[in-house]
Amino acid sequence: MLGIGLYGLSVKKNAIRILFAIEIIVNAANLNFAAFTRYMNPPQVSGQVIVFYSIAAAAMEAAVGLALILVAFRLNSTIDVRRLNKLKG
Amino acid sequence: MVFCQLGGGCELPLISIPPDLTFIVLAAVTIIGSIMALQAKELIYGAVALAVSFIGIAGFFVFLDAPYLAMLQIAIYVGAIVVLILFTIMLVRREATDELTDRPERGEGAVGVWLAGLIAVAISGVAALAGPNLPAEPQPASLPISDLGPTLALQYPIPLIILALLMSAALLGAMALAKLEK
Amino acid sequence: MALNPWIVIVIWAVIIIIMMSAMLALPMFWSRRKPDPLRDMPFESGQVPQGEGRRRLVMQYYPYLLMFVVFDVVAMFLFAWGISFTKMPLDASLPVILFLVLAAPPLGYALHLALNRENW
Amino acid sequence: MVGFPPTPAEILALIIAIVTSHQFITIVVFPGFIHLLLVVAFLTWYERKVLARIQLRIGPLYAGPGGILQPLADGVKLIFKEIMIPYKADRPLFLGVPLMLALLAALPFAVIPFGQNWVIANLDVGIVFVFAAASLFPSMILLFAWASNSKYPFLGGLRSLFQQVGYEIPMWISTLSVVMLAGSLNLVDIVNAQSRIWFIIPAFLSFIVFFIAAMAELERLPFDLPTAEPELVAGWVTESSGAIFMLIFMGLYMKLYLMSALVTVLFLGGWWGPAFLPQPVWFIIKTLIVATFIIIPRGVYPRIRVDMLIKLGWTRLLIIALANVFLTILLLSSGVLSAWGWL
Repeated sequence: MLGIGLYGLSVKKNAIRILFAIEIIVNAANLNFAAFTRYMNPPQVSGQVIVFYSIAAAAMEAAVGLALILVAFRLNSTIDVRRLNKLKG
Repeated sequence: MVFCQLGGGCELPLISIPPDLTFIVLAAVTIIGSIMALQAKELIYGAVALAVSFIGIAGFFVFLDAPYLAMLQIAIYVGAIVVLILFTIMLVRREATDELTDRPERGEGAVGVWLAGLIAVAISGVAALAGPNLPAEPQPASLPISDLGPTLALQYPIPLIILALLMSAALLGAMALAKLEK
Repeated sequence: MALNPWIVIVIWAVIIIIMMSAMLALPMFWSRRKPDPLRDMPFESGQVPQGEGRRRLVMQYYPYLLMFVVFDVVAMFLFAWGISFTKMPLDASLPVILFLVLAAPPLGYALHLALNRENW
Repeated sequence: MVGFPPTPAEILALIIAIVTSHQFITIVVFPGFIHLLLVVAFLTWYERKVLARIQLRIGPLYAGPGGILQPLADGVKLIFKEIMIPYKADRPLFLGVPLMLALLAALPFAVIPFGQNWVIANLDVGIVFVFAAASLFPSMILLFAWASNSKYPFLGGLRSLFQQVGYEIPMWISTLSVVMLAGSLNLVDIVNAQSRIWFIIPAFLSFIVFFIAAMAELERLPFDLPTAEPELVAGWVTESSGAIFMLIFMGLYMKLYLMSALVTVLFLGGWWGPAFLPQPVWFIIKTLIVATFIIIPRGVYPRIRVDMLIKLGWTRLLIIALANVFLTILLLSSGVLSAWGWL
C-alpha cells in the first residue's frame, strides 16, 4: 500500500489524486502501528493510541489540503499541479 | 469442528473462518480499493474506491483486536474526510474533469511502478528476514476498550494538548483559506 | 454466545444485501421496460431540462463540513475518554478538560466565521 | 459430530440445529430481518394513520382491516413498477446507493438489544458502531444526488448532507454523557446500567438534545428542508422510482425505527419494565411511543428556515450538549448518584 501511495504521489497530476495518495500512505503506517502493537508481547494499547493521534492529524491535514486545493482552483481555475508550478500568476 | 452450547441445548457448529482467508479478503479489498482510487477515470469513483479501501483498513483493525480504532477509522475517514473530498471534487468539478488525460506520461509511469515495486520488494524482504523472529501466534490476550482512555489521558497528555492546538490551527487556517477575500 | 460478534455482523450484512438486491433485481425481470427519451428525462417541473444537472456547489456549506471533520475527531477522543471516566482518578481527566478548554475558543471563533454570511 | 462425507440425515440434523438455534432466530426472525420488515411496514401505515387523525381524515382504509395491509399493497406495486433511470444519470451509483442506504440503516440493528438475550451481535463498541454506520449516510445521499444528475435532487442532497452533518455532532456529544454514566460503549451494558434509574433523569438535557438531533437526522418536520415539497419537489429522492424508491424509503423508515430504538436504549431504560410483559414487548412499546412523538410534529409544526436550522444545531444544541458533559462530570465526581443508589 505504501508502494501504491508512492506511485500515486510520483505520477498523478491532479492535486486531489495526490491527496488520495497521501491518505493511503498514512493509512498504511496506521495499519503497521496497530499490527505491531498487537503482536507485541504482551499486547499493548499504546500503539492504538498513536494511531488515534495519527488519524486525527491526517484528518486535519486533509482539511487543510482540500482548502488549499480550493484556493488554488479559485485563483488559477485548474487543479493540475503541472500548471500550478509557477508562483507568479 | 467446534460446537458451541447455546440456549435450549441446541448445538450450532461454530462458523470458524480461517484467519488467513479473512486476511486475504481484507488485503484484496484494501489494495484493489487503493489502486482504483488512484486509477479510476472519474474522480468521484476514485473517492468511492478510497472509501472502500478505508473500510478494508477498518476490517484489518477489527482483525487486530482494535474495534474502537476500526469505528474511529470509519467515522472519521469514511464519514468525514470522504464527504469533504466529495464536496471539494464537486466544487471544482466542471473544469477539473475536463482534463481526463490524467494518464501518466511514459517515463513517469515507469518510474512510479518501479518505485512501488522496489518498496514492495524491500518490505517483503525485511518481513521475510524478520519473519521467524515474530511470534507466529499472537497472545490471546484481549485489549479492552476501556484501557484506551487512561492510556490516552495518563501516558500521552502532552500530544493531546498539542492536538488541540493543531486542530484549532488547522480549522482556522482552512477557513481563512477558503474564505472569500473581501 | 460463542460466535464472534463480528462474524455475526458480517452474516447479517450479507443477508440484508442479498434480500435488498433481490428487491432491486426483481423489477428488472418482471416489469415492462420501454426506454423512452421523454420519460427518462430528469424531472424539472414538466419542462425540458436546461443545462447541466450537476451545478457547481455553493460555498456556504463548506465551513460546516470543515467543522464537522474537526468536531468528529473531538467527539471520538471524548468517547474514548468517557467510557473509563468512572474508573479513572479524577485528575486523569485534567488533560482532557484542558484539551476541551484549549480547543473551545478557536472552535467558537470558527463557528462565528461560519455563521457570518458575508464571508462565503 | 458430523462425519466427513456427511449423510443426508446428518445434514438435515445440522440444518435443523442451525435453524432452531438462538443465533439464527435472532438474525432472521426476531430482532432480525422479518421483524424489521414487519415493523417498517407497520410504521408506514402507522404514520399515515396518525397524520390522518391529526388532520381529521381517515387515512388508508381499503386494504385489510383499517387499511393495515396498505404497506403490503404498496410494496407489491413498487416492486412491479419499472425503474426509471434518468438518461444522464450515473447508473452504477444510481442503483448501488439505495442498496447501501438500506444496508446502512439495517446494519445497526445488529447491536440494538431488544432484551437481555435478544440481540444479534453483542458488540463491545456498540454505540460507536451505530454512529459509524450513521455517519456514512451523508456521503451516500450526496452520491445519490450526484448520480441522478438533476437539479432538484442535487439541491436537496446538498441540504440533506449539510443538515445531517450538522446534527451528528450534538447527537454524539449528548450520547457521551450517557456513556460516561454507564461506563461502557456496549448497548447491553448501557441498558443494564439503567436497571435502577433510567438515564433520562440524570441526563435530561442530553435526552432533549438527542431527540431534536434525531429528528433533524431523520429529516422529519420541522427539519424536513431536504425534502421540502413546495420548493424542491421531493428533494434528493425526486428521480427515484419503483424499487429504488422503495429501498430508499425502507432505509428511511428503518432509520426512524433505529433512532427511536436508540432513544429507548440510551435514555428510557431499554427493556426494563414491570415483569408482567416480556422484555422485548416493553422495548417495542417504548420504541413505538418514541416514534409517535417523532411523527406527530409532522402534522403540527411548520418548517423552519435554513439559517434557524444552522443556528439551532451548531450553536444551541452543541453548547447544551457540551454543558451537559460538564454537568455529568460534576454529578459523577460529587458522588451524588451513588449516594442515592442510582448507579
